[in-house]
Amino acid sequence: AKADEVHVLNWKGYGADEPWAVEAFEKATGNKVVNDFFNSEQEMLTKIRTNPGLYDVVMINAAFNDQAMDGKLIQPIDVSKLPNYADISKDKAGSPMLVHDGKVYGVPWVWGLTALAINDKSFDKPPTSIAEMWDAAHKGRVVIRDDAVEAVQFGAIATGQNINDIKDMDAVKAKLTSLMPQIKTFWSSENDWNQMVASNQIDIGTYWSGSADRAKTHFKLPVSLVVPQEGAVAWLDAFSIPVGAKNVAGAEAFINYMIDPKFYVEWVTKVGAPVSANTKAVEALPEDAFNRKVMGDPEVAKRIQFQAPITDAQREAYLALWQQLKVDVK
Amino acid sequence: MAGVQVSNVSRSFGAHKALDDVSIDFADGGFYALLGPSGSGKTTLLRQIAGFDFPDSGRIAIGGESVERVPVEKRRIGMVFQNYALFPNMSVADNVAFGLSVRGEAKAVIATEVQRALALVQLGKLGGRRPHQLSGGQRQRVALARAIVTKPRVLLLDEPLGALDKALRVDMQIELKRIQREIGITTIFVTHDQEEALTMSDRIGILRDGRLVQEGPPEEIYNRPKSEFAATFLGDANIFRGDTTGNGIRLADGTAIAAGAGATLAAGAKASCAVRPERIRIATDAGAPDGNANILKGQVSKRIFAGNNSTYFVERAGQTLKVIVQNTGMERLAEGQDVVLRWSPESTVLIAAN
Amino acid sequence: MAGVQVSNVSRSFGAHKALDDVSIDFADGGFYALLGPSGSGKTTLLRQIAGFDFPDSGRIAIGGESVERVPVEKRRIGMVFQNYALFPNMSVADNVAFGLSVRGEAKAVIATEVQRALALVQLGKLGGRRPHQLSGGQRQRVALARAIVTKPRVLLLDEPLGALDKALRVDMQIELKRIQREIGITTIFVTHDQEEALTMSDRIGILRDGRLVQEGPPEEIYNRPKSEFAATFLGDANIFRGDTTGNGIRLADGTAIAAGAGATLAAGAKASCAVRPERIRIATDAGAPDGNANILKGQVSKRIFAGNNSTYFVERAGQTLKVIVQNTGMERLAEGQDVVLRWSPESTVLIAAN
Amino acid sequence: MATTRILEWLGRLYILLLLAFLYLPIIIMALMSFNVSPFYQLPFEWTTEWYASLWQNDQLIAATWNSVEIAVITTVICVVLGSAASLALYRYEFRGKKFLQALLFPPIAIPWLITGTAMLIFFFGVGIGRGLHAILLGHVALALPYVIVVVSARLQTFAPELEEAARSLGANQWQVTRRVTLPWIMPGVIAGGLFAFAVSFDQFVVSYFLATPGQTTLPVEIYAAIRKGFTPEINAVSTIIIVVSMALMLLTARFFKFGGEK
Amino acid sequence: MAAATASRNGLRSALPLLAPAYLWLTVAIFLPLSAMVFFSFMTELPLSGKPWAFTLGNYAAFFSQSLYLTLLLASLRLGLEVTLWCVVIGYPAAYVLAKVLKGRSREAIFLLVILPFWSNGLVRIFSWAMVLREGGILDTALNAMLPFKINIDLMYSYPAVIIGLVHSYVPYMVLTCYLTLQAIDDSLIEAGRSLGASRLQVLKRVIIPLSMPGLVAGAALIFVPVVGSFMEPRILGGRTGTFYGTVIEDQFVAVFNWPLGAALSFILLAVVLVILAIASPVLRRAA
Ligand SMILES: Nc1ncnc2c1ncn2[C@@H]1O[C@H](COP(=O)(O)OP(=O)(O)OP(=O)(O)O)[C@@H](O)[C@H]1O
Ligand SMILES: Nc1ncnc2c1ncn2[C@@H]1O[C@H](COP(=O)(O)OP(=O)(O)OP(=O)(O)O)[C@@H](O)[C@H]1O
Ligand SMILES: NCCCCNCCCN
Ligand SMILES: [Mg+2]
Ligand SMILES: [Mg+2]
Repeated sequence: AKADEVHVLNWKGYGADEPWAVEAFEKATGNKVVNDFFNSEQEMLTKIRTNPGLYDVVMINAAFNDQAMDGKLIQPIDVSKLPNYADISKDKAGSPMLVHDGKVYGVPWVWGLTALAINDKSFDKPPTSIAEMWDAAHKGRVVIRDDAVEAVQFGAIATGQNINDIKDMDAVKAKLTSLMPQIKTFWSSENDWNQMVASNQIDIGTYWSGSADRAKTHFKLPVSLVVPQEGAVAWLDAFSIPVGAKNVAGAEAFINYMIDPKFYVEWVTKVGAPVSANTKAVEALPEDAFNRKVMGDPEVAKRIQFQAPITDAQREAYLALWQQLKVDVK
Repeated sequence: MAGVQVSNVSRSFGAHKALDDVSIDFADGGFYALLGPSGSGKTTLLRQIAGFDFPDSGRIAIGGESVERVPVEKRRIGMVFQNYALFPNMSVADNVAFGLSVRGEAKAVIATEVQRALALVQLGKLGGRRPHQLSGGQRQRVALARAIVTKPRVLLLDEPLGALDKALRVDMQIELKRIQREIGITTIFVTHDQEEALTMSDRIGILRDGRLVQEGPPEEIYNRPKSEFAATFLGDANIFRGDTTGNGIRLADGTAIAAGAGATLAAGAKASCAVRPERIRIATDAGAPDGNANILKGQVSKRIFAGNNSTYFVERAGQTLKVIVQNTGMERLAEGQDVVLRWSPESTVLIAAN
Repeated sequence: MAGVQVSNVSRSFGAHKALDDVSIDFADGGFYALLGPSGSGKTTLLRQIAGFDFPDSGRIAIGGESVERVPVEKRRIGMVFQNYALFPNMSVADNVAFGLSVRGEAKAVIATEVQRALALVQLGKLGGRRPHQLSGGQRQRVALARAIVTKPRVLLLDEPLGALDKALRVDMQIELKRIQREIGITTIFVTHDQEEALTMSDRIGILRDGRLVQEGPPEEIYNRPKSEFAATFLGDANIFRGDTTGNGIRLADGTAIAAGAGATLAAGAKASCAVRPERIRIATDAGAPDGNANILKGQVSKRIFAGNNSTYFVERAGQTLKVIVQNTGMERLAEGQDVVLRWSPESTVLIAAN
Repeated sequence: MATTRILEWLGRLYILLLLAFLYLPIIIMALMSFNVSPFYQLPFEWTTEWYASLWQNDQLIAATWNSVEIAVITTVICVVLGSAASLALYRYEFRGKKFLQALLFPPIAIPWLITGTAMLIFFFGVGIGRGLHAILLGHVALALPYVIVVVSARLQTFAPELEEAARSLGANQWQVTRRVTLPWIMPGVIAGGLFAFAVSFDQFVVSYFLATPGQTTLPVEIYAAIRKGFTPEINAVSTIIIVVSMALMLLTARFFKFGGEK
Repeated sequence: MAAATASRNGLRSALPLLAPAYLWLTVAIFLPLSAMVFFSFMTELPLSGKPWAFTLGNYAAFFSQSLYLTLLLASLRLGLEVTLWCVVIGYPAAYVLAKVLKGRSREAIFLLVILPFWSNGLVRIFSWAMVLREGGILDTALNAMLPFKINIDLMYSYPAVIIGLVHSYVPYMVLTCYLTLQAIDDSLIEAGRSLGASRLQVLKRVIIPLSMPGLVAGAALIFVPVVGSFMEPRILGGRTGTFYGTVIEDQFVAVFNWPLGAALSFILLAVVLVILAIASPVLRRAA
């Protein structure tokens, strides 16, 4: 990466690559943004491992920050260079997932849910229970993301367990096994989801809160997010700077820009987004905005469970389970 | 068994008339040779009879029945292709067995028949080889065996012996004739080898530019050619050109040539006389007078030895005449020697100018 | 110009000896015919001389110099390949021009020379065509023109006239001889056509299984074959086998055959006599007694008409003899007729048994 | 005769059906590049916006040019190296020739997934690294055997006497090659070149493992788009490519007969 | 026949012509494959920074979990089915092109058939969704033609994977078969029929055996990549889209377990080579 280029690794269509945002940032700082994308957290880690020195900024789900740090893939961030860092809500900024030995390895950006989203055309009134996914009426019109960790944690919620301390894996497996015949396909990108809704091929499925917002706001699709009574998985997305980054100053500027309220408000209103970790940014939203009204609702807050880091052994066990489930479909 | 009637058949490729109103009656069980320069339509004619290609007009009948709607495989023909067309994926024996096997003959019958056919063409031991392991001559014999083993009604042979050396060729000629006679197959045979055509066939047809020029038994065609082309294409001939008289022609220098055979023509018309070189007697003196004989004087310019005979080239009035003399062991004439040529009017064929 | 000396050349393919200790001296400016059955090594020998392939042992010299280390393109040969080997991507004229052009001749020179060579082979108008637009005979003539236009020292011809019909073939033979004489090219010529070999060449060599069987001028080879193979491979021969007497052999049935030529052999040894069919006189009666002549009685079983002559097959003591009679227009003998055969001892060649 | 006609007619019909099958998704692809909805939503609403935004999409355009460049270079290198190797295998006899010929098959016969991952491991390990140079290295290796096989097949139909004839006429090895052999094997060389181009240009698997961000090819970009978020700009660029290929192919068809003349 | 246009041991002359191509193949194919074999016996990648050792564990993993074998068999079946469909669809097309159609249109149609080759495979696969899904082209077209209502939703199913793969690979089959079919001399067909064989018998006994090299080459060119395919199943297969190839891809791209990925790849390679070796006598017999 050249000195005046900022190489960013993130999900596609997830804020950092919005053309208007990139343009504004470039104009303001003189840095050129080069985007690259991943398709799963696992792929993200592989990309940093196999491209040392290439990226300046990488968006890492806080639950994976540990793993990246253990692999010596990311470096501590000098938060004094980020004026907006002060406005990050304290509980998020101080999350033990992101701060190690007093050093900040990740700057909280947004948080959201892996909950359910529905095709409005298929429901007279929105369902309230996760059990809707198992309803025979939706057979062949249900989707779930092709990701072992997310799938298993979803199974944990469906069986009333703690997603970060699953005691009864057999129950999860049984629950997911019985879901498989309902499934149309495993989605892997927002685009998949949106395309299937657009052509009215699905009724319901797991979805990310920000993505559902984008589907509605930006793409005008009949999509609504449902936070089921059984709860939902929550995650905190944060920015980190990889070891060997060539443009640390640019990276800092970019991260600061990403947590700026001005960017956030524009992002939410134009495109749709999850909830910002910057309290000022959230406050800048209208009173009745989804990200304030619903996501800020204490009732909802009680129901959601934030993802915590998982061990290698857990990850392997989840992957094995998930692969087995997919193979057993045949 | 069945004869083949070709009636008024024409076939064009683009503007080129490959066959032009050809009619030939191939008699049942006959052996028929087709001759003609390269490109004269011989292969094209065989292909019409076989059913690979169809006439633009005209009619072909086999065994008295029109075959217009009969597909190739129902015509019961056997064919030897100019390029052999052996199946490269099959052994020699399987090639020969093919026709019997598609017909559903019993394995044992096929084996016996194939072995017999291979023995016939002197390839009894090569049944296991692949075509590409054979010499050109061997391939040709496999093609022959393959065509005859099914005992077809009609055998179409497109230069089937061209790649064989003399000895083998003669052997094959004898076998071919024997089989053909035994089973009585109607055989149509294309060849460039004149001796082969003359010695083997019952009748000969000469094609030129898609038209049938002359047709008849070998000796008749050889002895009574109807055109200069026929006279010189099949065998060799000395051609004299002049104006017809009552019984022959008169050359430009006034010499009269008496003819004993051929066309009857009005006196004064342009005409030619053809004389075969072997019909002319060459001598150093005039010999006993003979009122009838044509006599010309000339000078030997060259003698060419050709094994069983020699050809003398004799110069006369700006024309080179050829005379064939059998090499019986007599003393030969020297180059430069003055000679007298003499032949009978019966050896002279009168041909209308073309 | 240069002669070619082949000395003790051998060449094997695997276990198969394609050439076995062959020595031939091709005289400077001579015209040499190579004969032999298919697979006897003719093409292999030409390839050694051209330098496409190399002898396992022995030596080849052109113009007195060993060519072991001389690559093909420096040997100054011209070759006509059995399958023509015309460059398909070039026009006829460009094919002929190729040799001159790689040598870097001027454009104008090339154009003139090419036109002259094409005229020679009667293809003056076809210079612009592609090889695939030509008939087989035309292609062969292009190959010939291409080989001679560079005026090579040695001309190697592998059946160069095989695809031509008789008339064209004779024309080409004459042209070829003329050019060869004019420029004095040493020419080595492979052919299956016996008449062609006999009429065109100064000397003939006969190969069999990679060995040189006999070698000499055409008439000598024809008239004095040294083996039954040579006698029957080149031309036709009646072979009698028996024990040698002072001046001939005695057959198993006691008949004596007097020979006037050939090997001198110890009395009592096994030997053969060869008699050419055209040397035998056939008659219905014994005729005037002749103390010298060999006389046999027999019966005509068949007559085959072959254009300028006919062959009579005569049965005698279990043997079929062939007699060639020129078709001079005399009356013919009927099948079944008793006949007397008579030929001179000079027409009889004594051959050691092999 | 009638049967022949009927068969010919049926044959045409069959080819027509096959073409319909082959072109159905391509036509959809082209149509969707003019449809407003990015989700292939109907009813169809005409737009050229995707072409316009393609024009702005530097990354996609860069990847497209990378693909074209790599495919062209791959083709040139493969044609040169492959033709030379084919000639050597055709002309000369030596020990081990069979083995060398057999070695051509693994690259064709081994799934690209395996070759690609193996290249990734090896290039990474020895420091060749990844990026366009690695992609080129890989593409040439993948396409080379195709070229050698196709050119060799063409050489099988070449009569060795032609080279001999040329040499007997005084041409040296280079003159023989340039004036006689190359013209003859040209259809094979062109066919091999087309193969090489296709193998490289549509090569997704190997490129996928060897590409780095910023140094990618069109198929890799497209895969990323399909997996991570699709826009009809992809349809637009694909449509442009197929139209250009079609034009190039028809042009090629004018100059030679694929599979050789008969 | 190999022409000896030069002296008999040709290695010295051949070397300069051969060396560049084979060096290239060595660097880009043979060494990487060897490296992969090597990696497949390691516990960790050396470059991961973690300590590594030799192990058979990666191969053991294949045999200890039925999952991998199941997927391998599924992939082989997929390869076989796709290859068969390509033969069934492609061979007749090649035959018609080579032997039935005459004249100038032939070359053009042939080019049209293989043209999709030069368009992007991924996009074509992606476009199939439009055809195959419920309410897609196929569904709409069939419902428009049929008097009763049917539901055609092939998307995200095994048949969708087959259709997409056949569509991608059938031009290979047409190409290789066309090249061999076109080389069959028409006179062989005529010879067969003159010997009393019907069109069908000639096809079975002469044409198919003679075009076997093309068929086998086409089959290999299709079977091999399909067995390792991961992109098409992912896009078109939906929940049934898990195959051996997708698992290998995961090891390399997502899970970052290259040694296991290498071992799995190498097992696939071994299986494919065994299958090709079994098929090669067929090829040789037909050649
Ligand atoms: N399919 C075709 N298309 C165009 N012209 C053709 C075709 N088949 C034959 N011809 C032409 O028709 C004429 C007759 O060809 P044919 O093959 O019958 O000759 P032939 O007498 O067998 O000659 P040869 O002795 O050389 O075999 C030739 O001029 C040839 O060029
Ligand atoms: N490259 C080769 N490999 C193996 N055997 C060969 C090779 N070239 C020639 N032979 C064999 O050597 C022998 C002589 O072959 P050659 O081609 O010289 O015969 P020929 O006398 O020219 O025959 P023809 O009259 O059929 O042309 C044959 O038995 C042939 O099979
Ligand atoms: N295409 C944008 C997707 C953003 C998803 N973020 C969710 C993180 C879940 N771990
Ligand atoms: Mg012909
Ligand atoms: Mg030869």
